[in-house]
Order: sequence, then structure tokens, then C-alpha cells
Amino acid sequence: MNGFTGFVLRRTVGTAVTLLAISVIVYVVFYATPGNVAQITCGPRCSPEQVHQVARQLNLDDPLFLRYWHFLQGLVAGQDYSTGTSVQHCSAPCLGLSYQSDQQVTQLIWAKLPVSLSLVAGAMVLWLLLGVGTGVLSAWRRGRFSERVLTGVTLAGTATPVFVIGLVLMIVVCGELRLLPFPQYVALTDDPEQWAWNLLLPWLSLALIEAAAFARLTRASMLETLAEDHIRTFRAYGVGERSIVGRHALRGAFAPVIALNANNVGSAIGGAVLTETLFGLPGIGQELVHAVNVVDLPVVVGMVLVIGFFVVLANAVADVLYAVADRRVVLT
Amino acid sequence: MSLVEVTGLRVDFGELRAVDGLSFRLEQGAALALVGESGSGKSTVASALLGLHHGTGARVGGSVRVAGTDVQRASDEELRRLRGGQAAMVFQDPLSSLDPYYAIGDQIAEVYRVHARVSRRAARARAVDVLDRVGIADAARRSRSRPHEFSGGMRQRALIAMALACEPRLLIADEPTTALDVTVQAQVLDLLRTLREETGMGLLLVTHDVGVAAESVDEVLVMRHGRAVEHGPVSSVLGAPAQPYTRELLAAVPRLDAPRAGSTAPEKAVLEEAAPQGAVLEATGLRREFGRGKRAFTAVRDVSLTLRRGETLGVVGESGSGKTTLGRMLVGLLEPTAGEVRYEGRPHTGVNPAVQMVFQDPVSSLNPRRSVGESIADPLRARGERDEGRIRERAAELLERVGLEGAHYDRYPHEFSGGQRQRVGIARALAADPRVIVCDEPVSALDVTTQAHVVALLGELQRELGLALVFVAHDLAVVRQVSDRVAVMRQGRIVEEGPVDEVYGSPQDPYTRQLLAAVPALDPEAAARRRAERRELAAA
Amino acid sequence: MSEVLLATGAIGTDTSVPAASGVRQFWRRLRTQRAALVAAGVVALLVLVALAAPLLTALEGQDPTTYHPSLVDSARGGVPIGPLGGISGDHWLGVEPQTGRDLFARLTYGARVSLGVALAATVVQVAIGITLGVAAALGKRWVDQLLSRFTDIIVAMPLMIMSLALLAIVPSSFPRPVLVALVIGLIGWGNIARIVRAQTLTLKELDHVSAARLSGWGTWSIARRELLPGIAAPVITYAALLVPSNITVEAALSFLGVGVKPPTPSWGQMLTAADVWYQAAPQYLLLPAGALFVTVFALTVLGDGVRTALDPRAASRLRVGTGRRRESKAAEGGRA
Amino acid sequence: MRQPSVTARRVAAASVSLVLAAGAAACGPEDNDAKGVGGDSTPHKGGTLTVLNAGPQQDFDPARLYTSGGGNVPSLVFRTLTTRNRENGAAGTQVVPDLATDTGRPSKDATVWTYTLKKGLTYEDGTPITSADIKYGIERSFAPELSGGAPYLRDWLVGAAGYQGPYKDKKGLDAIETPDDRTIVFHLNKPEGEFPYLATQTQFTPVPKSKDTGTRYEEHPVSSGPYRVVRNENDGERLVLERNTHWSAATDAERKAYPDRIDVRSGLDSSVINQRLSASQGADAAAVTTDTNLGPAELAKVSGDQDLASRVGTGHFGYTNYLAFNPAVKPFNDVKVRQAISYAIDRSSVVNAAGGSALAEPATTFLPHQKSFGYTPYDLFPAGKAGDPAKARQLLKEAGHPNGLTVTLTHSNAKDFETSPEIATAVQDALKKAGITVKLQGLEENDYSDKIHDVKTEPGFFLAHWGADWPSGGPFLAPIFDGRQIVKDGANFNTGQLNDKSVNAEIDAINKLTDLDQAAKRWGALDKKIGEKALTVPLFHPVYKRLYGEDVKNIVISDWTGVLDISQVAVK
Repeated sequence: MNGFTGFVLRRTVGTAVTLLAISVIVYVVFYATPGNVAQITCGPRCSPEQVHQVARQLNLDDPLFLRYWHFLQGLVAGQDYSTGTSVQHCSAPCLGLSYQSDQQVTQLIWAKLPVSLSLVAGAMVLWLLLGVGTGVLSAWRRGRFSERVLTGVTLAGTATPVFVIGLVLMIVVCGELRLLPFPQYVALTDDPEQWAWNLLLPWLSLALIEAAAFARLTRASMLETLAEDHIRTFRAYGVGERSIVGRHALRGAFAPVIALNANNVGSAIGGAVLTETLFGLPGIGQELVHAVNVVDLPVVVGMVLVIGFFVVLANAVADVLYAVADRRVVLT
Repeated sequence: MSLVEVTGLRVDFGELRAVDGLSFRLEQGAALALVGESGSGKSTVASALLGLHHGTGARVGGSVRVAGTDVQRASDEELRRLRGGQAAMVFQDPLSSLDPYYAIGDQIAEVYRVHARVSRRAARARAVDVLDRVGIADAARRSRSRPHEFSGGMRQRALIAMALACEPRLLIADEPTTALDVTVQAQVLDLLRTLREETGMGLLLVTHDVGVAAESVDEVLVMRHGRAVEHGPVSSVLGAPAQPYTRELLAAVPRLDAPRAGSTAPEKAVLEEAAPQGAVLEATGLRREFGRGKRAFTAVRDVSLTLRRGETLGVVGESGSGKTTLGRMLVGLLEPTAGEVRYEGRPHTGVNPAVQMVFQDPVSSLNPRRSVGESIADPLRARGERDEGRIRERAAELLERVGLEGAHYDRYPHEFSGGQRQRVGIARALAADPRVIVCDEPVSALDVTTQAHVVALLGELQRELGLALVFVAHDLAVVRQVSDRVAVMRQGRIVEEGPVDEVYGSPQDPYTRQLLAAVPALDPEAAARRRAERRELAAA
Repeated sequence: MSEVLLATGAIGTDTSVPAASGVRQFWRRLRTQRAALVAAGVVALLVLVALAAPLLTALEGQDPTTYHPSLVDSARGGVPIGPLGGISGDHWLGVEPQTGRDLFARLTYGARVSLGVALAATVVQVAIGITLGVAAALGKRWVDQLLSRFTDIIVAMPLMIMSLALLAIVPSSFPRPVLVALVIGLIGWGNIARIVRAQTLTLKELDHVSAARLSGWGTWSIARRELLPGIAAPVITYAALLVPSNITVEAALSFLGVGVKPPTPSWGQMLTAADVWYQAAPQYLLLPAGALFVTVFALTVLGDGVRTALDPRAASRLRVGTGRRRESKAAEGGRA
Repeated sequence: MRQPSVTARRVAAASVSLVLAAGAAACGPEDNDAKGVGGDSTPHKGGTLTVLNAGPQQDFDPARLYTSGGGNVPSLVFRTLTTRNRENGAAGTQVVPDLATDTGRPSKDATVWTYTLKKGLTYEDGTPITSADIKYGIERSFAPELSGGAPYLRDWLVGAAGYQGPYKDKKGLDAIETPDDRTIVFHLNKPEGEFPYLATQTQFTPVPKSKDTGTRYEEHPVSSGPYRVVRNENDGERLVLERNTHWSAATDAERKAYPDRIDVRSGLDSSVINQRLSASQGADAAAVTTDTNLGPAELAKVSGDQDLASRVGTGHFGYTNYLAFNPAVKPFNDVKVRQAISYAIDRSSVVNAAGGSALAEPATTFLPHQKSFGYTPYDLFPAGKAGDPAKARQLLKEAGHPNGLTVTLTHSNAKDFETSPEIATAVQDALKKAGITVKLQGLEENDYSDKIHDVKTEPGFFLAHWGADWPSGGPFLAPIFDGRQIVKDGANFNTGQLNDKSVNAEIDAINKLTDLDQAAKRWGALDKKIGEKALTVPLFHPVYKRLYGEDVKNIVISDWTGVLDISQVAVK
């Protein structure tokens, strides 16, 4: 399918352009953010002379475009930095060093990404099951009382902020009923069983919020498909209501659900900061909020680029799934 | 016991009574046509036969017995066995009657497995052989492709194949060919006829096109406002109609063979002798491409034509022939990829107030959120006319001119019928005092009787205001009735052009001949002669 | 920010022009839906409470800022004294732990900020969405590409982080509630722009728009006279769903410490402070959470009702069976 | 000054903010088995101690840490010349020898300090600890790459102001002599009687030059204490310590080191930490926290539950929250206006906003209520329980503001319940009765600390706080009121911009004293003298209350740190 390689090529170029644009926006926005970075890095009681040394050390006095130029050089050719006793090389694509922790941003990302990915992957499975499941049920039971109840519950999902749902869930489940241990991130590679047990609660509270949107979307698009002419054809041939809703109406909801899911997954990688904060999961979102507070520009740029990358990737995957499901769609 | 017995059928949608006490019988193997204009309730009757109104909130009275099953009191299980098993239905719009996501073979197999307890593989084999039977070449491979990979005609054949799968005793066809081109329509009607001869299946055909009815059924039942007006064998009802409504209906149907009694014909003769006026609109080498790269598609390839003052040029062709694209280029809505349009000698690109257009779909041609009068006054306001009094007066005058009342100024489009809305469209076109009006399928969305009135209106306006008209349509009979000269288009080119009598009388191009042979005739003998001609042309 | 991702209800791009339009039809169809009516009633009540906050609190004889140290038990962390969190004759909903401020006053004034910020943010989002959406649909190919690419970038940006940055940059003299509304607005318009672009592309093809071009109107007057009314339906529907999600975004911003600043009370802020009092003074959490829940729930139900009322096809969708369309749709097989 | 470092995780902020309700009512004493409070309380070796923290152990390098008395977790790995006496209450504020044989021998009017190392001191790999290592450790703390430590060495050591650390100036610091492997001599540019206190900080930890890896040293620093670093992920997010076999208890009387292994976890939400400590399930039974206090909401819950109340450690740390005036800004240049505000302040609503009387004690003196600071009680402008509006109005009338005054109070938007909006609104309400209308100006945290520490942009009236680097009047009063510590072009902490000859002279005089008790009395008297100028309005001193797991024994809370000392705790 040579169309596919053309598509992949165009999308990669598009992604690169988008990410570069994002990095420029972040540089400009954060260049203007108040807060004397050198003073923060050096420490509250540093003398002006020491602050000046630190500023030179992190070349904070360079103009904006020079610093962005260094950033681009680092991305392409990597960057050498001194730890005092020795000179280390941060290989391309090098996103620079954190002002606060002197860690390579790429290492920070490798440490944080698995946490965010595990949170979002598990939550995605749950919000699809919950959301699409409720959506199908309420489409199946359209007009009856049970549909009103289901719609009510799903709407309730969006109406409560996550830090309330998450908190109450944690107190009741972990504190009082002691069904689950308090969430504490265990890497999948270390102990898959513990990994799942500890992430069950964060998955649930994140999924409860997102499920509502999926339920409403599935219900609406299924109802829309049920009004199509081909459903009437199958009814005129005596095909049972169950398979009409199951095989044909549900297939109609496939495309919009993919699109919304891509949108959700993309923004959840960086956006689940409230869930990460609440459950103490050291993910991308929490690291980014911390970096913004201490104006740690390299970390901020690094994290935002990772988030941007996953948003664009999620949309590209959605487009491919779209084309596979509905032959009429041609990949552009 | 006859195949279908309907006594005193009544169907109400809320306070609207669609069918009011209809009774008729259909014997095994016989064919009956329900003929009537939109809103006559003919489709509602067809759906009632399969009990499809259950659960829709419609109230159904009287009794309906199909193949021994009393539809009104049948249980869900009995209804399921009837639908598809005993009686099958084919619908009007092939584009949307099949599920876009599944292969066609699978959809037919799914329906077949409802009525025959067979394995999935056997059902798919059955699907392939019914597809083969309805004339789809290489049925095995084509059964795996999706509906959008089939043309309109092939999709309708696939639907007929689906109906055949369970060998029903009755086939209900609800406007099966309305959405098809005239050549494809002819093939599908022939297919239906041969299938009925082979299987002895009963046929209930619902159509608004009297010609289609004449071609394929033994008996005709003319309906109006939910009631039967006349019922009898085809030859008597169409040959010697007893009821005044039937006569009026038949008179309004444009015919190929009948003399061109069209209202525009006589005066036209006078004009022709006078030296032909200068060409008011000329197009040379027009070309238009859509899309880019691999998926580019050329709608119009190198078309040249001239239009003289007071003359009507008919442009006829099937779907995909590029006639609408040509119309939009003449008006300036679409920029040609190559070639040029000259108005009164001067090349004009983009919109020209002297060249206006009347659109096809009465629903989307008027802005629903604006009153009818306002839509008509649009061109006046656009030209800078500020005096409200002047505007309302001019608009009211135009409303009267097109046969509506001046007082309708403040009414909304949804309060008018399709025909009335087309008249508003025409009034709007006139508001810009044009010299040329391009009509893109102005009447194909209307019923036969309304069609005739609108065509007559166009003729009067042309004579009175000396307008030049371009009449784009797919219905050969209507084009013949209206035009002075005709151009026949195929795949973006004009294959034949000339005075209407020459082109219709002695068509040179084989495609024109094929088109003319496909037009359904009213009386059965002419219909039989045309069928023979088609078979001979197909064999050539 | 995914927790408060904008609820993208299925806004089918309304290809068929609504059969019966006009405001009268809309009200007639809206009245038929009981749930939507109840929701509209609740929303109206909330707006009334928000507007009449000063009057209501004067009635109770309190104000949202005065401290009542005597009403809280300082030795036990400042938990309110008296039953149910200090509910009494002059404190209808009890007092706030630690400060002893009147909860009823803070809740009603809080409604002002939460609803105000949410509505203002929605207006900003709709305005930007429509301008960019229409521009993308009507402009040339490269304009469309550029704007769509820009929308992707904005949607890709994590909403929460950009708000943090913007809120940190603007000097604190700028009135905070307006700033918060602007920030939410500036960042959340992505989806509306996409919907408007899709709808305009569909409307552009309709005949009455071509007729308007033929009458001699310029592109922008066509956009104003023909396209905008056509866009109103899906935009209003989506906006009705945007308002509730904007409320939760403001609450989330407060949780991260960058929302509206004390002493201006807002539900998000109360929630942030109250969540730790879940066991010691539950009513302090339940009141703002309940208020937020009721508002968002009512607005979403109203949003659903508005969508059904505006989109006649939705009304017919509920009638299952052969609801055949009127014969007038005997369109040719596919436009040439 | 142990100002909570700005880099503390703001969202999961330490101390009292955003803290979840503690122990679940359901799991109260009823199901309390034998092991509970009454069990065998003598501490035994062994087991794993879990530490649940909000903030990470960032920059775990002795040169970069800013600690008071060597810190809690750091002091397990980094031994220093002297350290704090690990005992309860006031006794815990004394300095005791650690690596050195004594707390230091002053000479030449306390400008030269000599220390001798104990015998048999080794690193985790068995190599001996020499005085050169201690000199190198101090020199490292001057490198710009390793910034973050306290400023005292830079200010006190001779010729150290411009020194840029061993990586740039190879020749090192002359002010420090190492005549032989066990002796080290410090030369100061002015008398400093409290040098032994400074020697408790981690900059005095030995670092072998051969094992120094610059900015990467923090990943696995060479341990001289009872535990060595086994695992350090993401710059202190997860830190695991195990027994250092080469550490000998004989040379270290202060650290008990009962547990075999210590697992320090961070990035946890403070409400979760308190919830886990109260539930005390599984590993959490042997858990403590070193940075998360009980908030007001939890306190309300805990005080109602006997079992939980018995597992709360209460401590006092030398720390004062106060209102600061900038006399350079009108109308605060008029002492009467400052006195009027001192009279008007209703401390009760401020204390309530800070968490109530159990978590904050009203303050009328600048120095905290501890003998080691030389606390001498005084209340120069008595505001009584709820402020004295009448006196305030009278003073304002005299100052030319008959019908009240409108001022702007600047505060930070951080959620630390010290300079946060909640406290600001409490002050606003407190001054209202006296006719003083207060408008609030909230700044982002970084913006706030930049503005108040820069002489040019310092607001007239703002919330501030100060903590002691060690329990003595010196580090409390000198940086705030010593005229010579005013910094024109950088971080200035002398907010009152006081440059009074007699105050400066008295500070120098007290610094000469090596008898710490006598010095303390002199600091107390100086505090009262400065109080008369009404440059600040003391508001409250915080009280730290922290939960610990059921199995945790041998709780020692000194007045030096005010929190549980992790080196004394046992879990078996």
C-alpha cells in the first residue's frame, strides 16, 4: 500500500513541524516568565557574585534566540557538559540538562514516561469498556427509564472534578475498607502483579471522568446510524434487533469513538497531572507542573515536546484505524 | 387464496392520514403497480405489507394478509419469517440501502442465514450465485467488495439479489429505479421482468413514473391522497383512463413520440426565421478538473457551445456526464481549468448579474431562516438598492409574476410546496434582470403535474422577457418538450448537438440512440418494440 | 488536561438544513423535553442566585469575608462548633473551618465567579472558534492548512500547563477572574474551531449560498448573511456542553493554586481547601462539591436538550422504523 | 536561616497545606492487638524503616545541602566535625563532638578554631578519613556547579569571598590548614563564638578527592555515617540506605542506627502520607515522615481518637512568622503608624488561619520561645487577645490619619499557610476593626521571593517568615537586623533596612563570646531593644505535629529540629 508510506512520511514531517512550533512557543512563553532562575538554582542565600557565576554556568544571560539555537544544536548533534571533575556527552537528541537536578532531560523522560503510559493505557481500557458499554446499553434501551438513569450516571461522571472522586475513592477503598493498598507506583518490569494492584484506583478514577464523554458519543452516533436507510433494509429482511444494534449500529459508532479516544489519550499523557499528584505517581504531568513552578526551562520544553509527540501520534494512529475501518476514507 | 389481500387499510401518522381505506388483491405471479404523486401514500402501503410501521407510533387500521400471514395480528416470530422469507422489499436509494462497512456478499449471507439455518460458508456461496444471477460479472470476487465500490445500477442489482436469496413469493419494489439513470433503469426493469418469468414471483411496484409502470406490470392502481382513484389492467387505465385525475396525470407526462405540444414551440418558429440574433453567451474549449495528483478527475473535457438571445438550449446526459459542472461554469460559480466563457462578446470570469441560475433541490435552494420575500430581494439589496418600499414592491411584483401572491413576502420556505419553492427560485433569478438563466435540473425533483406547470412558466417568461435559457436535465422527454436545440453529453464531452427535432428524430451518435431506446413508453406495444431494440443494441 | 477534556458529544455535522427553523420551532421542540425544562429551571435559579448574591447574604445578615474566630474550636484545628458544621439561625449553611466565615455567603458569591468565569471563557472560546473556523473553511488551501495545523498545536498543548505559565506571566494587578476566564478561553477553542470549519464546508456547498454569490454578495457578507445562521445550531449545542467543563477546569486550576485568588470566593477554591476536611467537617466539602455537581449536571442535560431541539433529525431519530423521507429527495444518483 | 527551600514540590507542598484527614474512624482502638502502644518499648536492631515524604532528597551531595544541624536523612550518611545532641527538648539544642574529639578549641579572640579527628574513622570502603578530606569537602561547596549551601563559610573564612571551588582555583583555600592527617585549623576574618554550631552542617563532611565526580557525586556519595547509599533514583525521588559495615558505633555516640535498611520514598501527596500513617497497614506500621505535618483538618480528627493521638510527635522548631515593614515606603516610615498596626493586630484569627492554637502559638517577641535563643518575654505593644483598636486609632490620629488608613499587604500565592493568601486575608480581617483597610496583593511564589529580597522592589508591608540555621540568637537576629548585612544588588534579608551603630556593635560583641549561655542572654536583651523600633509585628511560632507508624519506637524530638530524629528510631 504505497499510499501508506506516503502517509507516514507526510505525517512525520507534519509532526516535526508541529513539535518545533510548540518548542518555539514554549521558549517564548517561558523566557518571559518571572522568577530569577539563577537565584532559584543557586539557593536563597547566595551572594550576588555566586548568582552571577551560576547564571554564566547555565548561560542564562544569552539572548533568547541564542539559547534556542543551542537547544536545536543539542537536538541534532548532542551537547557536552562539565560535571566539574569530568566532561560528559549527552548524545543527540539531547534536550539539555535540568537547571535544578543537573539530570539529562532525556533520562528524566525515560524515567517518567512509563508511569504516564501505564496510567493512561490502563485508564483507556477502562474508559472504553465503561463508556462504550454504557453507550451501547443506553442506545439499546433508548427511550426507556433505564436509559435516563444510565445517561444521568454518565453525566454525573463529568460533573465531579477528579481530585474529589479520587480522594473519596482512596479514603473509602484504601482507608476504610482496606481492599487495596494505597497507590504507590511499582514499575511493570519489576513486579507486574503489584504494578496492576497499585494502579487500579488511579485507572478507575481517571476512567470514571472520561467514560461519560464516550458513553454520550457512542449513544448519539449509534442512534444516528439507526436512522440510516440500511438499518431499515435489514429490518425489512427480518434481521433481529440484537444483531442490528450489535453488528450495524455499533460499527457506525466506531469512527467517532476512535477520534475521541485519540484526543483523550494524547492529552491524558500530560494532562493527568491531578491524578498523578493525588496518587503520588511520578509521571510526566506532575514533573511538568513542578518544572513550571521552578522555571526549569529545559525540563518544561522536554516534557511539553513529549506530550505534543504523543498527541500527534495518537491522532495519526486514529487516522490509520479510521481508514482501515472505513475503506471510503483515503489517508491524506 | 390470493397472495396479497388488503381490505380497508388505514394508516395515520399523528393527525396526518396517509392511507384512507384502501383495498386490493394480488394473485400469485401477478404484477400490480401503485402509481401516484408524492404524498399519495403509495410507499406507506408498501411498508404496511411487511408490517414495518410497528413500533413507529403510526396507527394502522383494516386488515393486511400477505402469503397467508395476517400482518396486523402476527407475532414478532411470524413477522420475522414473513419479512425476507415470504415477501422481500427493494428500496429506492441504492446509495444508502447497504451498510458501508461490510462486504456486499456478507450482507446478503447475513440476510439469508436469518431464514435458512445454514453455515456461514454455505450462505456466502448462496450470495455469490444470486449475485451472478442478477448479472454481476465475476460475482465471487465482487461479493467481497464494499458497497461504495459498486455503481448505482450494480448496487440496485445487489439489492435485488438479496431479495432473491430466500426465494420469496412476493417482491415489493418501492421506486426501485427512480434514483438511476435512464439506461440503467431500463436494464433493471428488464432484469425484474426476466426474474419474474423464471421464478413466477408476484410483484408490487410503487412508482411515480407512469412509463416505468407501463413497462413492467399487468395491473395499475392510481392513488391520490391515500385513496384509490382508478384500478384496472395497464392497457385500459393508461390507454383509456376513466377518472379525470388519471387523464390529467397522463396528459402531464412528457412523451418522446407525441407531437411537441409544448407551449413554447409555436412562437419559437417565428423567431428562427428572423436573422439569428448575436450570440448572447459563448463557451469555447471549456475544461474542468477536480482533485489533485493520482485522484484527479476530469468532469468536463473541451466543451464549446453558443447560446442566442431568446433561445433554449437543452443539455441532456446521465449522471457523471458533467452537465451540472458545465452549467456552473457558464454561470461563473466554478472557474474553468481551461477555456473561456464570453457574455455578449466580452470574456467574463466570476459572477455576472446578467447570467442567473435556477437550482434543482427546492429544499436547499432557499435559506430556511429567511422569508421568501427577503430571498427574492437579495439581488436588489446586493446591487445597492436601499429604498425598502421599492424593494418590497418589486419583490411582490415578481411573486405575482411567477404565480404566487404578493402577500407571501413574509412567509418562510417550509410553508411552501416543492413546486412553489421552485417558483420563488425563478423569481429570485428574475430580480437581477438577467439576460440568461441557466436551469440546473429545475423540475426533476417535482411531481409530473407540478413539473408541467413550472416548465410552462419558464416558457412564458422566456417569450415575454426575451431570455436565453440553458435547460440541464437527465429526463429526455422533458428536454425535448422545452428546448429549441439540444446537446447530448457523455463523460464530459458533447457527443451530439443540433435542433431538437433532428437529434430526437434521427440520432446520429450510437449513445444518443441507446439513450432514446431506454426511455420507458406509455403504451405496451411501443414498450415491447423498445425492449427488442435495446436487446439488439446491447448485442451490437 | 484530560480529566476535564471537553465533552465532545456527537455533533453530527448537520448536513440537511433543518426542515422547520426559526426560534418558535426551537422553543416548541425544547418544551416537549421534560428533563431539559427542569435543567433550564435549575440553571435559571443558579444564575439568579449568583446575580442576587449580595441581596441574599444581606437577607441572612452575613458577608463572605468577615471572620468569626469565636465560632471555631481553635484547639482542635479550627473545626466549626455546633451541629452540622455550625448551622444556625444566622448561619444557614454553617461556617467555614479555621476562618469561621459564613458558608452560605461564600457559596452564593462563589457561584458568581464559577458561573461568570465559565460563561466568559465559553464566549471567548466561541468567538475565536468561529472566526478561525470560518476563515479556515472559506480561505484558500494554504490558509486552511495553516489554521488546521495551528489548531492541532493548540489542542496538543497541555491545557493545564499553558494556563500555569500564562497565569504566572501576567502581573498580579490584572483582575484575576477575568484573567482566568481569558486563559481558559484562549486555550480551549480547538474543538469549536474544528466543528465550525466542518459545518461551514458543508454549508458552502448548499445552493442558497451559491445563489447569494450569484446575487453579487462578497465572501464576507455571504459569511455573515448565509453561513453564520447555519453555524449557530452546532455552536450553541457545543457551547452548552463547554460551560460545564469550563467550570471544572476553573476548579482544577484552583487545585493547582493558580485559579481565582482569595479573598474572591469560588467553588473550585472552596473545594481545594475543603477536600482535606472530608471527615472532620464533611459539610465543608459536600456543599461546594454538591453545588458544582448540580450546576454541571443541569447545564449538561440542558445542553443535550438544546441539541435535540436544534437538530430536527435528532427528533425523528427517536422514531424507529421506516420514517421515510418525503419523496422530494428524488435526487439524481450522485451529482455529476 | 532554614527557610523552606523554594524548590520544595509546590503542588504537594510540605508542612500544613493540603493535608488529608487522618486515621479512619473505623479502624480505631477496638481491633488493637497486643503489639499496640503498650507493647515492649525497648528498641532492638533490625527491620526496615520506611520514610514517606512529599519532597524528594534532592541534591544529596554534602556540598549542596542547606541543613540545620546536618539534617535528618543526610546525617545518617554524612558525619560532620560536630553535630547536634540527640536528646529530647531543650537538651537537644547543644552542640556535641562527632568526627572531632571536641567541639573545637577557639584562640586569638575566637578567630582561629582548631579540631582534632578521632582515631579509627573510615569511609564505607574502609579507607581512612583524613583532615585533607574535610578541607576538600568545604572547598567543593564553593564551586558554582555545586551551589545551594549556607553562606556562613563564604562570609567567615579569610579570603573566601571570591573563591570558585577546586575545579577552577586548583590551589584551594589558605584559610584552612591541615598540619597533619588528624588536625584541621580554621582562620576567620572576625570573631565567631558560635563556630561549633556551623561545624554541624554537611559542608563539614569529608569527601575523598579521588572519589569526587562533581555534579554526579550526589548519585552515590561516599558514606562516613552508619548507612550507605544503595539506590538513588531520579535525584532523590527514591533513596535506599543499608548498613555501612565500616561504621563503628564506638566512634559515634549520637547515632543509634537500629533499623538495618531505610527506604525513603517521595512524590507522595501529603494527604496520602497522613492517611497511610494513621491506617498503619503492612510496611506503613514501620513508617515515619520527615517533611509532612498534620494539618488542621487532621488534627480535628486525630484529637478525637485516643490510639492515634498517642502516635503524634509534637515539636517546636526555632521559627517565626511576622509582618515586615519597609521604612523606606510611606506611610511606614512613621514609627507611630507601625506601632498602631502592632496594637491593632488580632492574633487569634491569624492563629486560626495557620491551623489553630495546637499548630501555632501567638508570638509577641521576634526570637522563638526557647532558652537556647535567649528568649526574654516582652510585649511592647500589647494587642491582647483580639487586638486593641482604640489604642491603634489614637496612635493613627497622632500620626495624622484621623479617619483610618488604607494600606496594601503583599503576600505569596504559595499554599504554605505562612505567607499564603489565607494568612493575608486573616490579617486583613484582623486590622479591619481598627479602621485600617488592607488591600491584598498576591504574587506568584518566585515573583514574591524576588521582590521582597531586592532592596529596590521591596514592598512597604508584607508577610515574611524566618527560621534558625542553628538554635542561637545569632543566625536569627544578625541577617535581619545587622546593618552590614544589607545587600544592595542581590538577595537582601535585612527587610527593615536597619543600620544602627549600637545594634551592629552589640552583635559583634556577642559574637566574641564562646560561653553560649551568656551569649543567649545578651541575644534576648538585643531582641527586646530592636523590638522598640517596631520594624516587625511577630504573629506566631509554628508547632510541628507528625504521625508515625504503630511499630515505631524510641521517639526523640529535640528543640533543635522540632521533629522526630530518624537516627534514633527503632522498628523492632
